[in-house]
Amino acid sequence: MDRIIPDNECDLRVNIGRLRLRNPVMTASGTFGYAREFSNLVNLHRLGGIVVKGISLEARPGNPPPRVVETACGMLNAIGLENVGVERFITEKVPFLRNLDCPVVVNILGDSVEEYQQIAHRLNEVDGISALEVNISCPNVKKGGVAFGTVPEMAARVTAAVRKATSLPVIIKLSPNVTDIVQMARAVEEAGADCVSLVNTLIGMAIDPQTRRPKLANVIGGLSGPAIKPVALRMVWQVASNVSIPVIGIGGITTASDALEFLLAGATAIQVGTANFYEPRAAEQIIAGLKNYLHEQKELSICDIIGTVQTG
Amino acid sequence: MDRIIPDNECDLRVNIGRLRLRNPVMTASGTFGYAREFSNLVNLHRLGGIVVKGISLEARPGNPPPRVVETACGMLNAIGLENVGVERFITEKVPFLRNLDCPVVVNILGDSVEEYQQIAHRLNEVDGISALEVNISCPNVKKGGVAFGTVPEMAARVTAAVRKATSLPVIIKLSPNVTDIVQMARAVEEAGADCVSLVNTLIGMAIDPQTRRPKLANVIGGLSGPAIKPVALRMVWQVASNVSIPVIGIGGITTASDALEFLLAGATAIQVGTANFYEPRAAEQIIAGLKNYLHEQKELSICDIIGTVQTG
Amino acid sequence: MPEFQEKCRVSAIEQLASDVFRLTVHAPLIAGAAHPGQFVMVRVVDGFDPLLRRPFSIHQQFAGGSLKLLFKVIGQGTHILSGLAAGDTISLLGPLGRGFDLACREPVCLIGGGMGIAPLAFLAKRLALSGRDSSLDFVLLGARDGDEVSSLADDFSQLGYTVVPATDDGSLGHHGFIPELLDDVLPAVSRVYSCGPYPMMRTVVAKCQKADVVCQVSLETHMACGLGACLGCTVQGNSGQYVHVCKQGPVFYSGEVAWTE
Amino acid sequence: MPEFQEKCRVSAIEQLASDVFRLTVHAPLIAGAAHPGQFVMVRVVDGFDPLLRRPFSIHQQFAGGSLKLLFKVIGQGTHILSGLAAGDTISLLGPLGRGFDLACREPVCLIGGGMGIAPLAFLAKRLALSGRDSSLDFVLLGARDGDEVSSLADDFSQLGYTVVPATDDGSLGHHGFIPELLDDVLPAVSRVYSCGPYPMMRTVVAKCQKADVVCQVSLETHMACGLGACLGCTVQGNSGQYVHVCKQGPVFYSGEVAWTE
Ligand SMILES: Cc1cc2nc3c(=O)[nH]c(=O)nc-3n(C[C@H](O)[C@H](O)[C@H](O)COP(=O)(O)OP(=O)(O)OC[C@H]3O[C@@H](n4cnc5c(N)ncnc54)[C@H](O)[C@@H]3O)c2cc1C
Ligand SMILES: Cc1cc2nc3c(=O)[nH]c(=O)nc-3n(C[C@H](O)[C@H](O)[C@H](O)COP(=O)(O)OP(=O)(O)OC[C@H]3O[C@@H](n4cnc5c(N)ncnc54)[C@H](O)[C@@H]3O)c2cc1C
Ligand SMILES: Cc1cc2nc3c(=O)[nH]c(=O)nc-3n(C[C@H](O)[C@H](O)[C@H](O)COP(=O)(O)O)c2cc1C
Ligand SMILES: Cc1cc2nc3c(=O)[nH]c(=O)nc-3n(C[C@H](O)[C@H](O)[C@H](O)COP(=O)(O)O)c2cc1C
Ligand code: FES
Ligand code: FES
Repeated sequence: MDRIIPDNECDLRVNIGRLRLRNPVMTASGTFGYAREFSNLVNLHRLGGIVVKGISLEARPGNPPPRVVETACGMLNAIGLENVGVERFITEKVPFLRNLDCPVVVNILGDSVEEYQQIAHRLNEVDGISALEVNISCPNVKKGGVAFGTVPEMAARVTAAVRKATSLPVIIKLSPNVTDIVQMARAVEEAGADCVSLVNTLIGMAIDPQTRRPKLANVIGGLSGPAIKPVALRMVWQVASNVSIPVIGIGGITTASDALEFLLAGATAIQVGTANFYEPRAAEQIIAGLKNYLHEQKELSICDIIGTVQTG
Repeated sequence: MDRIIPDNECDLRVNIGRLRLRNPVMTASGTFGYAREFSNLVNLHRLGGIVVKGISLEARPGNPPPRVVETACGMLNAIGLENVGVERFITEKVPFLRNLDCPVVVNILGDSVEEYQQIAHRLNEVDGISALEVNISCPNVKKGGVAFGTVPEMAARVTAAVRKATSLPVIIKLSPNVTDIVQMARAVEEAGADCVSLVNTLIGMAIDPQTRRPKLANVIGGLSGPAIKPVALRMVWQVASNVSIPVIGIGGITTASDALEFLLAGATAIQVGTANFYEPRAAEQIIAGLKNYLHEQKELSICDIIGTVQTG
Repeated sequence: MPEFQEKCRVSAIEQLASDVFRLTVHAPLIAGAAHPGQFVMVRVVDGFDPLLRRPFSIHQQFAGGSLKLLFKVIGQGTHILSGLAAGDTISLLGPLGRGFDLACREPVCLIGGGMGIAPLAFLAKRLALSGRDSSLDFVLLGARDGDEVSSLADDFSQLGYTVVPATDDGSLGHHGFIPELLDDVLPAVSRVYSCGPYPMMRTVVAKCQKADVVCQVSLETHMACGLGACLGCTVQGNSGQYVHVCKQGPVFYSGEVAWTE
Repeated sequence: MPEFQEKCRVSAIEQLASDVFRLTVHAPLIAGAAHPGQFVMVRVVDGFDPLLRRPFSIHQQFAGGSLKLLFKVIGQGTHILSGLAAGDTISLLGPLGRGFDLACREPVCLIGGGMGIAPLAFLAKRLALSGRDSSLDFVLLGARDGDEVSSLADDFSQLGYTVVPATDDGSLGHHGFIPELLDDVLPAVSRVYSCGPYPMMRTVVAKCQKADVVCQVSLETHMACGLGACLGCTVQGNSGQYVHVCKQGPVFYSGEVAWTE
């Protein structure tokens, strides 16, 4: 896995619309902080892209602890979208990010369509940002807390609003907690999304029988990690087979083999999430592993394997 | 865990409507065969209940192999509902089942509302069956293959038809592959279900990068095992908090602690599924563990802990 | 047929080649009931990764209650097994499935390829103990190289069998594949027992059919339960229907299953 | 501040009590950069169950590049760690977080309860090496029983500290809880370093506040990353905001965090 192949031997470059990546391996929002947290452990300049922790218009304190709990081959989190708010993000985090030789994608979130639009607008003027990823798994406060990402019309509305507010490529990040993921993807494609990324976390819960209390203070939380990979891969395959825009695959990816499953299923790029916690070098190892795979399979470019799973 | 406490010290009995169980620990459909398969390894008479492999009107050959693949803390299956059909079930399997000192629940499935109704009707006359569990995760052939369990109206129609065709208690088994599990549960409650059981498997996929083919011949399959427990538990909690009929919890249950999470979340009984494969004594160990828990917690009856999770 | 779940103590582990190991465990209940060709399901960890038990043929069985498993490191499960040490305990389920039919008094030929050799050792011992003249029986063993097969070949020789090894690299015995040796042997035997890679067995079966020699084969498929409950272990039967390897097999008469490309 | 990921060879594992172990690993990069009070994140298996790394204080650090971890078996992760043997390898991430502030020339008191003793050994050694008169410094160690604490207490005594153990069962030293000893000690010290169960530390903090003695505490919370990335490790700060234990801690001045019932 770790054998280094010279970069010129094989071509890992992919394009997400106008966004050019040197390789398809990105890090997922909320699992890589604002990148600086990993700068001692990971060569950030080798990554295909970095998606930073979700940013809202105003700073948010997040949920009370406990916020994380381990589950079988996964974890639940209920961070509650803690973040410094867009203004402090711009002054405190962007200067470091701007100097990276790696595309930076800003993950945004909001309580209302207007909030999404405002934050997209504010970030549009900021130098050093390559794209926006829109987290639509958030509750729509005006609609009684139903998540934007579970109702096609609401997802489309957010997409159109962000699309209008920015000239950056817009990636809509889909929630897996839906009956029909293809319907959601089509809705945001029609509303102007340049790309969809999926999946966000599955909603889950854990209880401590000794205390008879939920293990998370927030009661429910988002399930991530290897446990969800089969569900994520199925959804990526379904979406990639049914939309024309590029798809970014997310969910339990730890190894090059995992990443290849998503690429073969039709993802143009992938994001490494929870794996950053237990294996901080996962993204770098995946990049090396993809090169080895191309080499072994005698393929010249990663683009030649995207979507080539033989389901017939 | 294995210390035996005399049965009279604590009371594990629960009622699922008219169905009386000596303890809340059942085995899940498709993971316990027709019970005989485990008779060498498990004392069947100690179980709370046995749900047999799903039965259809006509025998079904099932899907081509490979049908099972391991995933992180879980497995995917695409058995394709292979079964001997209701007539051979009655002649070949029921005689053994009838002699068990343990309620036997028959899991039924169909391609159309009429098929569900016919099989329910046929089983109604058969001695030795305590209840029907209706698998609505099957595709509705008349509606282009959309699963009955993903559309409230379709689920309600199946429920009402089965309800009409049998005098046995009717348990509707819900699919987790939906946006709003409470809506599904309410729909079948209103249509006359005596109980809901959940969850069935999550739809997933796995690909072999070496062959570039799906690992299952059927491409997609059902994810089960500890990996799905947090999602199943969340859904059971949501449903139990929102319907009046009893709920049976299913999904990744392996230990007494797992079972307790579901009981605390509001399940009146639980089913052990995939765990039967890697730990055939799981159900028996859970029964022993529940007794120990009542003992430690100084509770007299398991009913006193059902639904008592403190979420406030 | 009795089946048991036993927590077994590992009494020894030997490394036969770089990736081939032989594990000895104390499993008196399973050993006491085992028949050649049957298998066990092994739980390799206490946790859930990997989740499922792994199927392994019973390689050897001893009156004292010990069993040996012979295995090659393939993935996570076998890697973990290879790291076991004497004193560790693992959970076994068995004996499972339908084994070889031993009711044959005429000379036989045992054909094993790679880890398919595993069940043949137990079979060879039982056959030899049934009072036959083992020197009339053949054992053809195929392997990558001599390292992998030499000590296994000795086990058969000691029982009096005529052993012919074949290796891919020619480092021991015949340089090439097992089926190439079969034409010479088939006229001298009236039954073949075979276990190994699918292509090898397909050729063996074709040759046996042509020579009108009864052939029993042991098949491998992915298994979740090993007990006939999950219905995951199907292969295509001879007349369109599916058969379940864990219950109707793993040993089949060659005519019971379909042989495809 | 430098952080490293190292594959480390286990050089020894000692069992100090029925469920308390001390692990020695060779981790030259982490050991070279470590400061008392910092911690490491340990990956306990190669697979995914358990998935997350486990946080452990750096218990001892040696110039040769070794580290010791002291731990109690709580659940799956620590159970697996307790089964490690010399020669095994594990992955460590560290040194992480903010450690103790050593800039105090006056007499100090180290207070450890249970496994909270772990980071104090490293702290005690660094303090002692800074040329102070350690006999003026106190070490109060609380434990279930003498078994758990006696060999640990010796480590501190050898450095010249005045060590006072307290045990729940009275089998060694004071019969009762640590804070009961504190009233006598506080007048003689100008700083307290504390690590242990939350209720113990809350009492220690209250007593220090009353006596106007500066107090640093090391906190525990569930952590997914240990790197400041997941935001999972929050505790309530002193003025309504949340603080992150892995980055702003694990060592805090007592006034930086809120102390609740
Ligand atoms: C009846 C039977 C008897 C067997 N006897 C032996 C034996 O004596 N010696 C030996 O070395 N091997 C034997 N095998 C094959 C052995 O089961 C696999 O090599 C082993 O399961 C691989 O596990 P793994 O975790 O190392 O590999 P992985 O590839 O990581 O396993 C992933 C999953 O695939 C399954 N799997 C992978 N390869 C096979 C295979 N060839 N057959 C069935 N399932 C597989 C595993 O059980 C697991 O569920 C036998 C298989 C069967 C069905
Ligand atoms: C900064 C820091 C330093 C620590 N230093 C030590 C030490 O030196 N010696 C020692 O014995 N213990 C120490 N702990 C506690 C130690 O991390 C836990 O005992 C250990 O993680 C339990 O893991 P487990 O798998 O055995 O238990 P499980 O209960 O099975 O673990 C389940 C999950 O909960 C987490 N968890 C459980 N208990 C704790 C806890 N008390 N603190 C944080 N996470 C927990 C685990 O990390 C895991 O994610 C420290 C904790 C922190 C935060
Ligand atoms: C601790 C944590 C925090 C997360 N925060 C965010 C977030 O702020 N915005 C977002 O869109 N996704 C967030 N996610 C979801 C991840 O980006 C990713 O979609 C999900 O974890 C599935 O991928 P994985 O299984 O590889 O972790 C978070 C996930 C975790 C575990
Ligand atoms: C191999 C296999 C076969 C199954 N067959 C059926 C079935 O016939 N009918 C049904 O309703 N559920 C079936 N299920 C679903 C289980 O009953 C259960 O709902 C699911 O596996 C989740 O529980 P678990 O995680 O404990 O396995 C099957 C599951 C498995 C693994
Ligand atoms: S392996 Fe489960 S039925 Fe054969
Ligand atoms: S443990 Fe992840 S931020 Fe502290």
